[in-house]
Amino acid sequence: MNVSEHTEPVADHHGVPGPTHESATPEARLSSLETMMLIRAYEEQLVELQRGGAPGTCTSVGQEACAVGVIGALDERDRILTNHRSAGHLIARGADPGRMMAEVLGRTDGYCGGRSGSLHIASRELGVVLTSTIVGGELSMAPGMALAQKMGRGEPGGIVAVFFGDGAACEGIFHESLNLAVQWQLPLLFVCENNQWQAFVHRLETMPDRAIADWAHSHGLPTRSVDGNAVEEVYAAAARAVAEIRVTGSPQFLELVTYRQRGHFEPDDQSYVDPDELVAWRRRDPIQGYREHLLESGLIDPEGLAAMERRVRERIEAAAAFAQASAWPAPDRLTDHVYA
Amino acid sequence: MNVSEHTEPVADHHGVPGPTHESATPEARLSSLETMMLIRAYEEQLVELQRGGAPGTCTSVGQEACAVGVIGALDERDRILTNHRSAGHLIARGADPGRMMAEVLGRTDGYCGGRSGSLHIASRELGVVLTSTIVGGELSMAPGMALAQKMGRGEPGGIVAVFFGDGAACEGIFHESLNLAVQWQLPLLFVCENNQWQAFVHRLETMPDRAIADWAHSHGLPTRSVDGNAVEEVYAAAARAVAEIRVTGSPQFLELVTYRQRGHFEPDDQSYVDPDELVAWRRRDPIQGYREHLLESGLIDPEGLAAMERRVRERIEAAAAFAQASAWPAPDRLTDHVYA
Amino acid sequence: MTRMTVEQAIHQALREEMEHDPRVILMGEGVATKHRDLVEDFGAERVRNTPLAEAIMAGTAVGAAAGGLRPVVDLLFAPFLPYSMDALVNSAGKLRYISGGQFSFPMVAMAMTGAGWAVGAQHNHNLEAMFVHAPGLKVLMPSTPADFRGLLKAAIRDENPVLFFIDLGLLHQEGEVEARADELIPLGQAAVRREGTHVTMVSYAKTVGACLQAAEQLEARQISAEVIDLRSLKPLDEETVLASVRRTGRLIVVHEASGLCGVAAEIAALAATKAFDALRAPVVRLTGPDAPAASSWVLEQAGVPQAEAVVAAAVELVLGTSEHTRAVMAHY
Amino acid sequence: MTRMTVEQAIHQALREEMEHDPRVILMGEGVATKHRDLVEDFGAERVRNTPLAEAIMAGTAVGAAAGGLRPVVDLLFAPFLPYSMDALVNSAGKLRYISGGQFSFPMVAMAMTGAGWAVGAQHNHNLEAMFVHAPGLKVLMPSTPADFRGLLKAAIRDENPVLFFIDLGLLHQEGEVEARADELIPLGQAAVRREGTHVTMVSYAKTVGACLQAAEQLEARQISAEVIDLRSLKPLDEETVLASVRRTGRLIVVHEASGLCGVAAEIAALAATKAFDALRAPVVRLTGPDAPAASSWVLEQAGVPQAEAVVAAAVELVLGTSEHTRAVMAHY
Ligand SMILES: Cc1ncc(C[n+]2csc(CCOP(=O)(O)OP(=O)(O)O)c2C)c(N)n1
Ligand SMILES: Cc1ncc(C[n+]2csc(CCOP(=O)(O)OP(=O)(O)O)c2C)c(N)n1
Ligand SMILES: [Mg+2]
Ligand SMILES: [Mg+2]
Repeated sequence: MNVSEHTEPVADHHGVPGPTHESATPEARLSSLETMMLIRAYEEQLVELQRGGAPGTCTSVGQEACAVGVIGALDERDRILTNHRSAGHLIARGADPGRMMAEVLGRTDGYCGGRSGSLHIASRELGVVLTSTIVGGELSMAPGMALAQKMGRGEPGGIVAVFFGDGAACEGIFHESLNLAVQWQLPLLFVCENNQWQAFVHRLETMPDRAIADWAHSHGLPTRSVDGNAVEEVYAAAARAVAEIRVTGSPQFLELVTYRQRGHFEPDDQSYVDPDELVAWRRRDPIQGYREHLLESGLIDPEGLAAMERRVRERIEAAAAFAQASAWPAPDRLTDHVYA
Repeated sequence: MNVSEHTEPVADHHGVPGPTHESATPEARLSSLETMMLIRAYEEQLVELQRGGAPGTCTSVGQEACAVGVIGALDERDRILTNHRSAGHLIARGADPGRMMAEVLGRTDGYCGGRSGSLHIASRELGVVLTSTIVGGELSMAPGMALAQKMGRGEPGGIVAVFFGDGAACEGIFHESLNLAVQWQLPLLFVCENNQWQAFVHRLETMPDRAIADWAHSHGLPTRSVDGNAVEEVYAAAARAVAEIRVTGSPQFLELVTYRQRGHFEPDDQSYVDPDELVAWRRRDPIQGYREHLLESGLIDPEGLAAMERRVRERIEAAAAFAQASAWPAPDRLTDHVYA
Repeated sequence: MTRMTVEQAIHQALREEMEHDPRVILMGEGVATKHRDLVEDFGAERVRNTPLAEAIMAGTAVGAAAGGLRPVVDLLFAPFLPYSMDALVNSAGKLRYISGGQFSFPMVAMAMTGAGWAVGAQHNHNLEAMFVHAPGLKVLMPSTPADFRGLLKAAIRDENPVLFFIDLGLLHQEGEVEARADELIPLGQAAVRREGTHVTMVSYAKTVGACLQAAEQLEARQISAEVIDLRSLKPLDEETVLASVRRTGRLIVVHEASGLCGVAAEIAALAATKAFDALRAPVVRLTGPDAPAASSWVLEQAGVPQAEAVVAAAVELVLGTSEHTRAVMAHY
Repeated sequence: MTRMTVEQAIHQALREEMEHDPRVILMGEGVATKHRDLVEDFGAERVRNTPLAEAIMAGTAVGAAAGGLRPVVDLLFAPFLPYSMDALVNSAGKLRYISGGQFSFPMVAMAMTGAGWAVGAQHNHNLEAMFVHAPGLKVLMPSTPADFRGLLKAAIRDENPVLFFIDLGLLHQEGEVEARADELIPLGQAAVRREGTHVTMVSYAKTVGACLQAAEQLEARQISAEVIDLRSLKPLDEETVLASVRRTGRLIVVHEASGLCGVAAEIAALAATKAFDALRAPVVRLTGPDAPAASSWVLEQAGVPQAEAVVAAAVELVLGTSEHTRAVMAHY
């Protein structure tokens, strides 16, 4: 596992959560677990729906700690840019799974009225803005959004967080974006979810092993690599970066080392995946690990966990029902929203 | 002045040539001087012609040592890609100043029959291939050309050298090109002529001071920064890199720290240039410095120098006469060469 | 003759051309994962996964082509082509000309596009017209398995850079394919899919099917429609189009791409400039709307011209105006 | 009224709009060097030199626009736009639609192009039609100082992403400009530069001049030509074009960009689809060749439609065919 040598390394706990950030209250930790479970359940529901003929999606199964940890460190003032694998970011930010599912199914109650589908869901009201499924699209827009924040067009003190994958780091725009953010001193947190895969290609076919942190570091911005499967580690690193960005106004970089447990886009038989690697990472599942940790530490008991699971299941069932009941858009509204 | 810390630093001689590479014979050194003078005279002639109404050009005044040093380290098997500031590379490779000038003037005897003009002169017979004035264009094509070499489509043992500026290093394609060359282990020498300027913007407005070497180094390929105004230092570094690439088949990176003494594109009053910086670098003029060095070391005497100057002047005068006498292309040949 | 899908036809063309010419290489994000049999048979040197970076993928194809290889680069989806645009438009398309003919760029860039996957405008954008407009490139967009195979093979053997667009909606469509490895389809020849006398329908890719369906339905009304499948958008087979229009006097152009400065505009302009005297009625364009593709299945489908609209347009052209046809056509 | 060049008109528009709205910012490689007075008056925060990286320049404009600023990004030369294409086409053009109207992208991307500098195809490529074809964008290409000023101001105030093309050959052209700061020219309105009855000439940018010259020469032959300057290529003022064609019955479309799927194809298609009954003669397209721009002055000029060819086409259209006009037109 990669940990950064560029700034103080954050301890590497291989799936066991690292030191708890002081500000994480018991409630916050329980809520983190429940949110991760909600994300997982939401995406498993999408897989189910896809089997029944709904459009496919890119799930973030295995990466829930990244979303929950980073989003948890942001507040309402902040704006988020994300990519095709965004369900976790949206749900962690408080998005309604029903409206998300409606969007995936192409219905009017979806966040984008069915025009987006699963790959570019954005919600202005939640501050999840400018979602692009063009790999690197989010990186190209992030400095501009951060510039607008800096120039007083957003909430005072707000920063921008941009989520992207290890594949996006291969696109030249990654470097252009980092360089501009550094030159212009923009309040921007780069969050790379290094999930080892770039669609059907393992990242070690596309870049040197330590490339992401090395590349980021070469741009001269504070860079941390942490275990992306340990939600409290992610939270701690993100909270610290966010706090520093608020003070300095300058960009920072966070690499979250994690793993894409399911295929690239449903359905995907993962026949091209090394089964040993997959098994090893499944053993380090972020939800399973955190659940055990909270059980062990006595923050929750098996009954509480069962209740949590029930709540999650009910929310997702309600969401699916809502989405499937939602109306299809009218074909004659096809060209609405092209121009302002 | 930047010298690399990433590989053994090459001593920094501020315009005084560094240690002579063993293989540089007296003839080779005299020839280096004469070629630099020829490049200078050629470009000064273009400035003259421009004043008389000919199209403008990007001169490489101040950067002659880069061209002569690197090209001198290549041989016939190798292929060269370059950019808008390419006169030095072409002349060092043995291009005919008359045909070059004819091209700048848009005449039939130009290397490209007048279709290129000054900015994209290529000469397949000289191995100066794929010149692009799109900043970064040469970087985008270089790995492919090197792949063709590697796969046996060029001369056996041949490598590719690609010349580009510090500005090109800001384009994302710079990183994409380096990463691909590293991943595919391509026989490719990256040569960045860091002349401090990117058209009308000083490079320190666009990147951290040490960015070029740091960025290159982060891609994990051997990287050297040397004084680009010291022809023998450039030659030594290039010769070593070329030799290593021939053995390993893998890419290397050379940063040549130099200065664009004239404007970006003729005419240019350089009103935006810090006069102190300009004066400081003019004092480190590569030709002046090398001329003095060769005089001091007794390799040439003032008479020999005068004869050299005369030869250069005569060649350039003949070139200008040739170019101006060359015919304009016939308008009805406008669409020749669009398709093969 | 063998029956195969478009996807299989593409694969077979790649395999045969790699067999035929050792200079042919295949590269792209995931091509080695997808075409594992080609890696096995031709080696990892010739079938290369690339980093996820379309600009350098395309640029590398350009450089490799100039260096003596014959690369095929799979850029996956057409909306990713903008990242490759500089290499394709400024390098591949121009450097032969700029160099006075010193270099050639025998390469193929492939990309999928079109409705059928319900994933929205960043995977579905029919932007082939942009490349038709760019000098120095050739552009293909076939509709049948046989054409996919024959044209891809010809494209790989062509000395020029070729954009090869794959209509996603056709991938699993089956058809008869000539099995001979030397069976090529020359670039620049349209195919007359159906002969007719009253109206000429010009289309390419998925909407050729809509035209053929429409033509069949029109038969019942005694309207005889000729259906031309352009296949090659550049070079464009002006002669086949013009000859047909001169015979029928009526022209409907149909495609999924949006209309403004699209291929239908070019075909309509062709008729208006070079077959004007033969035209008996206004030219009709049925195209996708001037809007990004929507994800939602119903909206996605609503953006693609369907047989019904083609029928309505043809009826109006041949028999005159009606309220009904106006209503259907207002949609487009 | 004040006399000024196109270059001055652009500068004045930028200055006035920065004055008018503190959200307007200007960015690009060298803009702070070039517009030093704007840096002094509005501060370095609002006038920003960028790194040499067109993709992030354009992307930053897109992000800034969505974030509440009104950026103007100078991308220098049109052939550099391919590097910006993803941000412009996939983000600025589509994300409003994709998001169901949640965002808007009030931004302007400027670029120069066209013959006049003799530096070849990587600085001179009239690719405006590619952006006309792309959904969600607006595209302007004015021809007079007053229009440059008035349209640039309106573009900056528009809620949508606007591509603003500057014909390099016009930069130093002078003209009268209305000095009132609130004088805008609405997007989507063509200008009738000269009224006429026998033939409609539709053009934009540099070649409007060729049409006006031609119209003047034609007067001597008793041919009355109407000259329409599109100015706004998207939205396109169909009504003005169609109304004129319906009156004259004859249409010549002239531009420097190459023809295939260009704006002239669109205008010709418009006439053939919506003014067919009024057309009395074939539509004529006079465009640049389907070739990259050559550097050599003589070839560069030969690639631009000139008044002589317009005259020849008009004479042929109005008076019938002649050997001479055929010879002149064969060129294009
Ligand atoms: C420019 C572009 N190229 C290719 C794709 C197809 N694609 C979608 S996601 C993906 C993999 C991206 O990898 P990464 O950035 O690591 O994100 P991950 O999917 O692993 O979350 C690819 C190749 C795309 N959407 N955009
Ligand atoms: C993609 C692109 N952007 C901008 C330009 C305009 N331009 C030509 S040269 C140049 C400066 C390039 O700087 P650098 O790479 O350092 O090379 P130098 O000119 O200093 O040799 C610029 C901005 C261009 N030709 N291509
Ligand atoms: Mg990944
Ligand atoms: Mg430079």
